[in-house]
Amino acid sequence: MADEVVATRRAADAGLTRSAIDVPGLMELVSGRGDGAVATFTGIVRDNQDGRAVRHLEYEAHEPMALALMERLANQARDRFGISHAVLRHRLGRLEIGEVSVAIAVASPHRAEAIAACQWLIDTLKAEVPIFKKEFFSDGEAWVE
Amino acid sequence: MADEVVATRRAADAGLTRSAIDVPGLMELVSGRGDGAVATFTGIVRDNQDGRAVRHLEYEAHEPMALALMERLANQARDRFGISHAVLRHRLGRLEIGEVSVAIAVASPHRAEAIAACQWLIDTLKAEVPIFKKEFFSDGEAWVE
Amino acid sequence: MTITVLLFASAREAAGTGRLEMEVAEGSSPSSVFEEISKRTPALTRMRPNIRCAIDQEYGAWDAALHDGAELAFISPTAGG
Amino acid sequence: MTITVLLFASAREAAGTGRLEMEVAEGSSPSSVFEEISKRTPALTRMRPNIRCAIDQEYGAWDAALHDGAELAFISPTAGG
Repeated sequence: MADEVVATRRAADAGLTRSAIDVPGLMELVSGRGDGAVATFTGIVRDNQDGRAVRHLEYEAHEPMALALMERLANQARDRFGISHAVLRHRLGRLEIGEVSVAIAVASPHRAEAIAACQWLIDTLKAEVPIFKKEFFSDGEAWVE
Repeated sequence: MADEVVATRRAADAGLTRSAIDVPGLMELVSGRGDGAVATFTGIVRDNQDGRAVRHLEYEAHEPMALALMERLANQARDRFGISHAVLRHRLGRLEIGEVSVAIAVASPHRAEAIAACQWLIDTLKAEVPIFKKEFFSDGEAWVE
Repeated sequence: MTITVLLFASAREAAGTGRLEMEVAEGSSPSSVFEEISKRTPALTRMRPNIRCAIDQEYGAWDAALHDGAELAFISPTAGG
Repeated sequence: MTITVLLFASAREAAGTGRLEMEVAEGSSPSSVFEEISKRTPALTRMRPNIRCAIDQEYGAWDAALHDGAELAFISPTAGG
Protein backbone atom coordinates (compact mmCIF):
# COMPACT_ATOMS: atom_id res chain seq x y z
CA MET A 1 0.00 0.00 0.00
CA ALA A 2 2.72 2.46 0.99
CA ASP A 3 4.62 1.53 -2.19
CA GLU A 4 1.55 2.19 -4.30
CA VAL A 5 1.18 5.68 -2.89
CA VAL A 6 4.82 6.48 -3.53
CA ALA A 7 4.56 5.19 -7.05
CA THR A 8 1.66 7.46 -7.95
CA ARG A 9 3.10 10.59 -6.37
CA ARG A 10 4.32 13.18 -8.81
CA ALA A 11 6.82 14.76 -6.42
CA ALA A 12 8.45 14.36 -3.03
CA ASP A 13 6.76 15.35 0.21
CA ALA A 14 9.54 17.81 1.05
CA GLY A 15 11.53 20.12 -1.15
CA LEU A 16 14.03 22.98 -1.09
CA THR A 17 14.17 25.15 -4.16
CA ARG A 18 15.91 28.24 -5.51
CA SER A 19 13.05 29.05 -7.86
CA ALA A 20 9.44 30.09 -7.28
CA ILE A 21 7.22 27.71 -5.30
CA ASP A 22 4.14 26.57 -7.22
CA VAL A 23 1.46 26.67 -4.52
CA PRO A 24 -1.46 25.65 -6.77
CA GLY A 25 0.66 22.75 -8.00
CA LEU A 26 1.21 21.64 -4.40
CA MET A 27 -2.52 21.73 -3.73
CA GLU A 28 -3.10 19.51 -6.77
CA LEU A 29 -0.32 17.21 -5.71
CA VAL A 30 -1.44 16.75 -2.13
CA SER A 31 -5.06 15.72 -2.52
CA GLY A 32 -6.64 12.43 -3.50
CA ARG A 33 -10.19 11.41 -4.34
CA GLY A 34 -10.99 10.52 -0.72
CA ASP A 35 -9.95 13.94 0.58
CA GLY A 36 -12.58 16.54 1.39
CA ALA A 37 -10.26 19.17 2.83
CA VAL A 38 -7.03 20.87 1.85
CA ALA A 39 -5.43 23.38 4.21
CA THR A 40 -2.44 25.44 3.13
CA PHE A 41 -0.03 27.80 4.77
CA THR A 42 2.04 30.12 2.64
CA GLY A 43 4.77 32.38 3.99
CA ILE A 44 5.36 35.54 1.97
CA VAL A 45 8.16 38.08 2.18
CA ARG A 46 6.72 41.11 3.99
CA ASP A 47 7.75 44.65 3.13
CA ASN A 48 8.62 45.39 6.75
CA GLN A 49 9.88 43.85 9.96
CA ASP A 50 8.39 45.55 13.01
CA GLY A 51 7.88 48.63 10.89
CA ARG A 52 11.42 48.75 9.44
CA ALA A 53 11.35 48.61 5.63
CA VAL A 54 12.68 45.31 4.25
CA ARG A 55 14.29 45.39 0.78
CA HIS A 56 14.81 41.67 0.30
CA LEU A 57 15.64 38.47 2.19
CA GLU A 58 18.12 35.66 1.87
CA TYR A 59 17.57 32.13 3.15
CA GLU A 60 20.25 29.51 3.62
CA ALA A 61 19.96 26.01 5.07
CA HIS A 62 21.75 22.91 6.12
CA GLU A 63 20.20 21.49 3.01
CA PRO A 64 20.36 17.70 3.43
CA MET A 65 19.42 17.93 7.11
CA ALA A 66 16.58 20.37 6.41
CA LEU A 67 15.22 18.18 3.65
CA ALA A 68 15.37 15.03 5.80
CA LEU A 69 13.65 16.80 8.68
CA MET A 70 10.92 18.17 6.43
CA GLU A 71 10.28 14.66 5.04
CA ARG A 72 10.09 13.37 8.59
CA LEU A 73 7.64 16.11 9.60
CA ALA A 74 5.37 15.18 6.69
CA ASN A 75 5.32 11.59 7.93
CA GLN A 76 4.87 12.58 11.57
CA ALA A 77 1.91 14.77 10.62
CA ARG A 78 0.24 11.73 9.06
CA ASP A 79 0.75 9.72 12.25
CA ARG A 80 -0.22 12.47 14.69
CA PHE A 81 -3.25 13.92 12.91
CA GLY A 82 -4.49 11.09 10.72
CA ILE A 83 -4.27 13.21 7.59
CA SER A 84 -3.89 11.66 4.15
CA HIS A 85 -0.86 13.57 2.92
CA ALA A 86 1.28 16.63 3.61
CA VAL A 87 3.77 18.39 1.35
CA LEU A 88 6.29 21.06 2.31
CA ARG A 89 8.41 23.38 0.17
CA HIS A 90 10.92 26.01 1.26
CA ARG A 91 12.65 28.53 -0.93
CA LEU A 92 16.37 29.31 -0.54
CA GLY A 93 18.55 32.13 -1.83
CA ARG A 94 17.43 35.70 -2.47
CA LEU A 95 13.72 36.51 -2.21
CA GLU A 96 11.98 39.74 -3.11
CA ILE A 97 8.97 41.30 -1.35
CA GLY A 98 5.79 39.34 -2.10
CA GLU A 99 7.57 36.11 -3.01
CA VAL A 100 6.63 32.84 -1.35
CA SER A 101 9.24 31.61 1.14
CA VAL A 102 7.46 28.52 2.39
CA ALA A 103 4.36 26.56 1.43
CA ILE A 104 2.67 23.70 3.23
CA ALA A 105 -0.35 21.84 1.93
CA VAL A 106 -2.25 19.18 3.86
CA ALA A 107 -5.06 16.97 2.60
CA SER A 108 -7.46 15.01 4.74
CA PRO A 109 -10.92 13.46 4.50
CA HIS A 110 -12.20 16.01 7.04
CA ARG A 111 -11.30 19.59 7.83
CA ALA A 112 -10.22 19.75 11.46
CA GLU A 113 -7.21 17.46 11.05
CA ALA A 114 -6.04 19.25 7.92
CA ILE A 115 -5.96 22.65 9.62
CA ALA A 116 -4.42 21.33 12.85
CA ALA A 117 -1.69 19.48 10.93
CA CYS A 118 -0.95 22.55 8.82
CA GLN A 119 -0.48 24.65 11.93
CA TRP A 120 1.71 22.06 13.60
CA LEU A 121 3.84 21.70 10.47
CA ILE A 122 4.60 25.40 10.08
CA ASP A 123 5.26 25.83 13.81
CA THR A 124 7.58 22.81 13.92
CA LEU A 125 9.32 23.74 10.68
CA LYS A 126 10.14 27.17 12.04
CA ALA A 127 11.40 25.80 15.34
CA GLU A 128 13.32 22.73 14.16
CA VAL A 129 14.32 22.81 10.51
CA PRO A 130 17.81 24.27 9.97
CA ILE A 131 16.88 27.14 7.69
CA PHE A 132 18.30 30.60 8.32
CA LYS A 133 17.05 34.01 7.28
CA LYS A 134 18.86 37.28 6.68
CA GLU A 135 16.91 40.50 6.32
CA PHE A 136 18.27 43.30 4.16
CA PHE A 137 17.14 46.80 5.07
CA SER A 138 17.93 50.06 3.32
CA ASP A 139 20.51 50.77 6.01
CA GLY A 140 21.87 47.39 6.96
CA GLU A 141 21.31 43.66 7.19
CA ALA A 142 20.75 41.20 10.01
CA TRP A 143 20.31 37.48 10.57
CA VAL A 144 17.04 36.64 12.27
CA GLU A 145 18.42 34.82 15.30
CA MET B 1 -7.95 54.17 4.77
CA ALA B 2 -10.86 51.75 4.58
CA ASP B 3 -11.99 53.46 1.38
CA GLU B 4 -8.55 53.08 -0.12
CA VAL B 5 -8.56 49.34 0.54
CA VAL B 6 -11.97 48.89 -1.00
CA ALA B 7 -10.93 50.91 -4.03
CA THR B 8 -7.92 48.70 -4.72
CA ARG B 9 -9.71 45.41 -4.19
CA ARG B 10 -10.33 43.43 -7.35
CA ALA B 11 -13.29 41.44 -6.00
CA ALA B 12 -15.68 41.17 -3.08
CA ASP B 13 -14.80 39.46 0.19
CA ALA B 14 -17.62 36.96 -0.23
CA GLY B 15 -18.97 35.21 -3.27
CA LEU B 16 -21.32 32.48 -4.43
CA THR B 17 -20.67 31.01 -7.84
CA ARG B 18 -21.94 28.33 -10.20
CA SER B 19 -18.58 27.96 -11.92
CA ALA B 20 -15.19 26.74 -10.71
CA ILE B 21 -13.58 28.57 -7.79
CA ASP B 22 -10.16 30.00 -8.62
CA VAL B 23 -8.21 29.28 -5.43
CA PRO B 24 -4.85 30.65 -6.65
CA GLY B 25 -6.69 33.81 -7.71
CA LEU B 26 -8.12 34.15 -4.19
CA MET B 27 -4.65 33.82 -2.68
CA GLU B 28 -3.42 36.61 -4.95
CA LEU B 29 -6.45 38.70 -4.12
CA VAL B 30 -6.22 38.37 -0.38
CA SER B 31 -2.64 39.37 0.37
CA GLY B 32 -0.98 42.75 0.50
CA ARG B 33 2.64 43.86 0.80
CA GLY B 34 2.52 43.92 4.59
CA ASP B 35 1.30 40.33 4.86
CA GLY B 36 3.71 37.55 5.71
CA ALA B 37 1.20 34.74 5.94
CA VAL B 38 -1.66 33.36 3.88
CA ALA B 39 -3.73 30.46 5.20
CA THR B 40 -6.29 28.75 3.03
CA PHE B 41 -8.97 26.16 3.48
CA THR B 42 -10.41 24.39 0.47
CA GLY B 43 -13.33 21.98 0.60
CA ILE B 44 -13.33 19.34 -2.12
CA VAL B 45 -16.03 16.89 -3.16
CA ARG B 46 -14.99 13.50 -1.72
CA ASP B 47 -15.68 10.24 -3.54
CA ASN B 48 -17.38 8.79 -0.48
CA GLN B 49 -19.41 9.64 2.58
CA ASP B 50 -18.67 7.30 5.47
CA GLY B 51 -17.59 4.72 2.93
CA ARG B 52 -20.66 5.01 0.68
CA ALA B 53 -19.67 5.95 -2.88
CA VAL B 54 -20.71 9.50 -3.81
CA ARG B 55 -21.44 10.22 -7.50
CA HIS B 56 -21.93 13.96 -7.29
CA LEU B 57 -23.26 16.71 -5.02
CA GLU B 58 -25.67 19.58 -5.32
CA TYR B 59 -25.55 22.73 -3.23
CA GLU B 60 -28.31 25.27 -2.86
CA ALA B 61 -28.48 28.37 -0.67
CA HIS B 62 -30.55 31.22 0.57
CA GLU B 63 -28.34 33.23 -1.71
CA PRO B 64 -28.70 36.85 -0.54
CA MET B 65 -28.66 35.81 3.12
CA ALA B 66 -25.68 33.49 2.61
CA LEU B 67 -23.75 36.20 0.79
CA ALA B 68 -24.51 38.82 3.44
CA LEU B 69 -23.47 36.43 6.22
CA MET B 70 -20.24 35.49 4.45
CA GLU B 71 -19.39 39.20 4.03
CA ARG B 72 -20.08 39.70 7.72
CA LEU B 73 -17.88 36.75 8.68
CA ALA B 74 -15.01 38.22 6.67
CA ASN B 75 -15.35 41.47 8.62
CA GLN B 76 -15.76 39.72 11.96
CA ALA B 77 -12.61 37.69 11.30
CA ARG B 78 -10.71 40.95 10.89
CA ASP B 79 -12.02 42.26 14.21
CA ARG B 80 -11.59 39.03 16.17
CA PHE B 81 -8.20 37.91 14.90
CA GLY B 82 -6.54 41.12 13.72
CA ILE B 83 -5.93 39.70 10.28
CA SER B 84 -5.52 41.95 7.24
CA HIS B 85 -8.10 40.42 4.96
CA ALA B 86 -10.26 37.33 4.44
CA VAL B 87 -12.09 36.17 1.33
CA LEU B 88 -14.69 33.43 1.05
CA ARG B 89 -16.17 31.70 -1.97
CA HIS B 90 -18.79 28.94 -2.11
CA ARG B 91 -19.88 26.98 -5.13
CA LEU B 92 -23.57 26.24 -5.83
CA GLY B 93 -25.31 23.81 -8.18
CA ARG B 94 -23.97 20.45 -9.26
CA LEU B 95 -20.41 19.50 -8.31
CA GLU B 96 -18.41 16.48 -9.43
CA ILE B 97 -15.88 14.51 -7.37
CA GLY B 98 -12.67 16.49 -6.89
CA GLU B 99 -14.25 19.89 -7.49
CA VAL B 100 -13.82 22.72 -5.00
CA SER B 101 -17.00 23.45 -3.02
CA VAL B 102 -15.64 26.17 -0.74
CA ALA B 103 -12.47 28.19 -0.48
CA ILE B 104 -11.34 30.56 2.23
CA ALA B 105 -8.14 32.58 2.13
CA VAL B 106 -6.83 34.71 4.97
CA ALA B 107 -3.86 37.07 4.94
CA SER B 108 -2.11 38.47 7.97
CA PRO B 109 1.26 39.95 8.89
CA HIS B 110 1.96 36.89 11.08
CA ARG B 111 0.99 33.24 10.84
CA ALA B 112 -0.92 32.35 13.99
CA GLU B 113 -3.82 34.75 13.37
CA ALA B 114 -4.14 33.69 9.72
CA ILE B 115 -4.53 30.02 10.60
CA ALA B 116 -6.84 30.65 13.56
CA ALA B 117 -9.08 32.93 11.49
CA CYS B 118 -9.21 30.41 8.65
CA GLN B 119 -10.36 27.70 11.03
CA TRP B 120 -12.96 29.95 12.65
CA LEU B 121 -14.27 31.01 9.24
CA ILE B 122 -14.82 27.50 7.89
CA ASP B 123 -16.34 26.30 11.19
CA THR B 124 -18.69 29.29 11.36
CA LEU B 125 -19.57 29.13 7.68
CA LYS B 126 -20.61 25.49 8.04
CA ALA B 127 -22.67 26.18 11.15
CA GLU B 128 -24.33 29.47 10.24
CA VAL B 129 -24.41 30.20 6.52
CA PRO B 130 -27.63 28.97 4.87
CA ILE B 131 -26.09 26.63 2.31
CA PHE B 132 -27.54 23.16 1.83
CA LYS B 133 -25.98 20.00 0.42
CA LYS B 134 -27.51 16.99 -1.26
CA GLU B 135 -25.45 13.87 -1.83
CA PHE B 136 -26.17 11.63 -4.81
CA PHE B 137 -25.21 7.98 -4.42
CA SER B 138 -25.49 5.19 -6.98
CA ASP B 139 -28.60 3.99 -5.16
CA GLY B 140 -30.23 7.15 -3.88
CA GLU B 141 -29.86 10.71 -2.74
CA ALA B 142 -30.03 12.52 0.59
CA TRP B 143 -29.85 16.02 2.00
CA VAL B 144 -27.10 16.39 4.60
CA GLU B 145 -29.21 17.54 7.51
CA MET C 1 -50.70 41.17 5.77
CA THR C 2 -48.58 39.53 3.07
CA ILE C 3 -45.31 37.75 3.68
CA THR C 4 -42.94 35.70 1.56
CA VAL C 5 -41.97 32.28 2.90
CA LEU C 6 -38.79 30.58 1.69
CA LEU C 7 -38.04 26.87 2.06
CA PHE C 8 -34.86 24.98 1.29
CA ALA C 9 -33.43 21.50 0.91
CA SER C 10 -35.69 18.68 2.19
CA ALA C 11 -38.34 21.15 3.41
CA ARG C 12 -38.49 22.68 -0.09
CA GLU C 13 -38.82 19.25 -1.68
CA ALA C 14 -41.49 18.18 0.82
CA ALA C 15 -43.54 21.32 0.19
CA GLY C 16 -43.00 21.11 -3.55
CA THR C 17 -41.95 24.76 -3.68
CA GLY C 18 -39.20 26.99 -2.32
CA ARG C 19 -41.28 30.17 -2.24
CA LEU C 20 -44.79 30.97 -1.03
CA GLU C 21 -46.53 34.33 -0.96
CA MET C 22 -48.91 34.11 2.03
CA GLU C 23 -51.70 36.20 3.47
CA VAL C 24 -51.31 35.95 7.25
CA ALA C 25 -53.07 37.54 10.22
CA GLU C 26 -51.59 40.50 12.13
CA GLY C 27 -49.54 39.12 15.03
CA SER C 28 -48.40 36.06 13.10
CA SER C 29 -45.04 34.61 14.08
CA PRO C 30 -42.62 32.23 12.35
CA SER C 31 -44.07 29.56 14.62
CA SER C 32 -47.67 30.14 13.55
CA VAL C 33 -46.70 30.35 9.87
CA PHE C 34 -44.75 27.10 10.10
CA GLU C 35 -47.79 25.43 11.68
CA GLU C 36 -49.93 26.78 8.86
CA ILE C 37 -47.75 25.38 6.08
CA SER C 38 -47.33 22.10 7.98
CA LYS C 39 -51.09 21.57 7.63
CA ARG C 40 -50.66 21.37 3.86
CA THR C 41 -47.36 19.46 4.17
CA PRO C 42 -47.43 17.28 7.28
CA ALA C 43 -43.89 15.98 6.59
CA LEU C 44 -42.60 19.39 7.68
CA THR C 45 -43.66 18.82 11.27
CA ARG C 46 -40.90 16.33 12.04
CA MET C 47 -38.30 18.63 10.43
CA ARG C 48 -39.17 21.54 12.69
CA PRO C 49 -36.70 20.72 15.53
CA ASN C 50 -33.81 21.09 13.08
CA ILE C 51 -35.02 24.20 11.31
CA ARG C 52 -34.12 27.78 12.20
CA CYS C 53 -36.09 30.79 11.06
CA ALA C 54 -34.75 33.98 9.56
CA ILE C 55 -36.73 37.18 9.16
CA ASP C 56 -35.50 39.51 6.45
CA GLN C 57 -32.30 37.46 6.23
CA GLU C 58 -31.42 37.54 9.93
CA TYR C 59 -31.81 34.53 12.17
CA GLY C 60 -34.67 35.29 14.56
CA ALA C 61 -36.95 33.94 17.27
CA TRP C 62 -39.86 31.61 16.52
CA ASP C 63 -42.21 33.90 18.44
CA ALA C 64 -41.09 37.15 16.80
CA ALA C 65 -43.83 39.38 15.37
CA LEU C 66 -43.85 39.42 11.57
CA HIS C 67 -44.40 42.66 9.70
CA ASP C 68 -46.21 43.20 6.44
CA GLY C 69 -43.90 42.38 3.54
CA ALA C 70 -41.54 40.32 5.68
CA GLU C 71 -39.37 37.63 4.14
CA LEU C 72 -39.58 34.58 6.39
CA ALA C 73 -37.02 31.88 5.59
CA PHE C 74 -37.07 28.45 7.17
CA ILE C 75 -33.42 27.44 7.28
CA SER C 76 -32.85 23.69 7.12
CA PRO C 77 -29.65 22.33 8.69
CA THR C 78 -26.73 24.03 6.95
CA ALA C 79 -24.12 21.90 5.24
CA GLY C 80 -21.87 24.31 3.39
CA GLY C 81 -18.18 23.59 3.05
CA MET D 1 40.36 11.62 13.68
CA THR D 2 38.90 13.86 10.99
CA ILE D 3 35.53 15.55 11.16
CA THR D 4 33.65 18.06 9.02
CA VAL D 5 32.31 21.11 10.80
CA LEU D 6 29.47 23.12 9.28
CA LEU D 7 28.54 26.68 10.24
CA PHE D 8 25.57 28.76 9.14
CA ALA D 9 24.19 32.27 9.21
CA SER D 10 26.01 34.69 11.56
CA ALA D 11 28.35 31.96 12.79
CA ARG D 12 29.38 31.21 9.20
CA GLU D 13 29.96 34.89 8.51
CA ALA D 14 31.95 35.34 11.73
CA ALA D 15 34.17 32.36 10.94
CA GLY D 16 34.56 33.37 7.31
CA THR D 17 33.65 29.85 6.18
CA GLY D 18 30.72 27.46 6.32
CA ARG D 19 32.80 24.29 6.22
CA LEU D 20 35.95 23.16 8.02
CA GLU D 21 37.72 19.84 7.78
CA MET D 22 39.31 19.37 11.21
CA GLU D 23 41.72 16.96 12.79
CA VAL D 24 40.45 16.42 16.36
CA ALA D 25 41.51 14.20 19.25
CA GLU D 26 39.70 10.94 20.06
CA GLY D 27 36.99 11.69 22.62
CA SER D 28 36.25 15.12 21.17
CA SER D 29 32.71 16.41 21.61
CA PRO D 30 30.69 19.15 19.91
CA SER D 31 31.49 21.24 22.97
CA SER D 32 35.25 20.83 22.68
CA VAL D 33 35.20 21.43 18.93
CA PHE D 34 33.16 24.61 19.38
CA GLU D 35 35.68 25.82 21.93
CA GLU D 36 38.47 25.05 19.50
CA ILE D 37 36.99 27.05 16.64
CA SER D 38 36.05 29.85 19.04
CA LYS D 39 39.74 30.35 19.71
CA ARG D 40 40.20 31.36 16.09
CA THR D 41 36.89 33.26 16.00
CA PRO D 42 36.16 34.71 19.45
CA ALA D 43 32.85 36.20 18.23
CA LEU D 44 31.43 32.67 18.22
CA THR D 45 31.60 32.44 22.01
CA ARG D 46 28.67 34.78 22.61
CA MET D 47 26.59 32.93 19.98
CA ARG D 48 26.97 29.59 21.72
CA PRO D 49 23.89 29.84 23.99
CA ASN D 50 21.67 30.08 20.90
CA ILE D 51 23.36 27.38 18.84
CA ARG D 52 22.34 23.72 18.72
CA CYS D 53 24.63 20.98 17.47
CA ALA D 54 23.77 18.21 15.04
CA ILE D 55 25.87 15.13 14.45
CA ASP D 56 25.36 13.46 11.08
CA GLN D 57 22.26 15.57 10.57
CA GLU D 58 20.52 14.74 13.83
CA TYR D 59 20.30 17.20 16.71
CA GLY D 60 22.53 15.88 19.49
CA ALA D 61 24.07 16.57 22.87
CA TRP D 62 27.01 18.93 23.32
CA ASP D 63 28.91 16.25 25.23
CA ALA D 64 28.29 13.45 22.70
CA ALA D 65 31.36 11.50 21.53
CA LEU D 66 32.28 12.27 17.94
CA HIS D 67 33.34 9.50 15.60
CA ASP D 68 35.89 9.60 12.82
CA GLY D 69 34.29 11.08 9.72
CA ALA D 70 31.44 12.70 11.62
CA GLU D 71 29.64 15.71 10.23
CA LEU D 72 29.22 18.21 13.06
CA ALA D 73 26.85 21.06 12.27
CA PHE D 74 26.42 24.07 14.51
CA ILE D 75 22.84 25.12 13.97
CA SER D 76 22.22 28.83 14.48
CA PRO D 77 18.69 29.89 15.48
CA THR D 78 16.34 28.68 12.79
CA ALA D 79 14.14 31.19 11.00
CA GLY D 80 12.46 29.30 8.21
CA GLY D 81 8.97 30.16 7.15
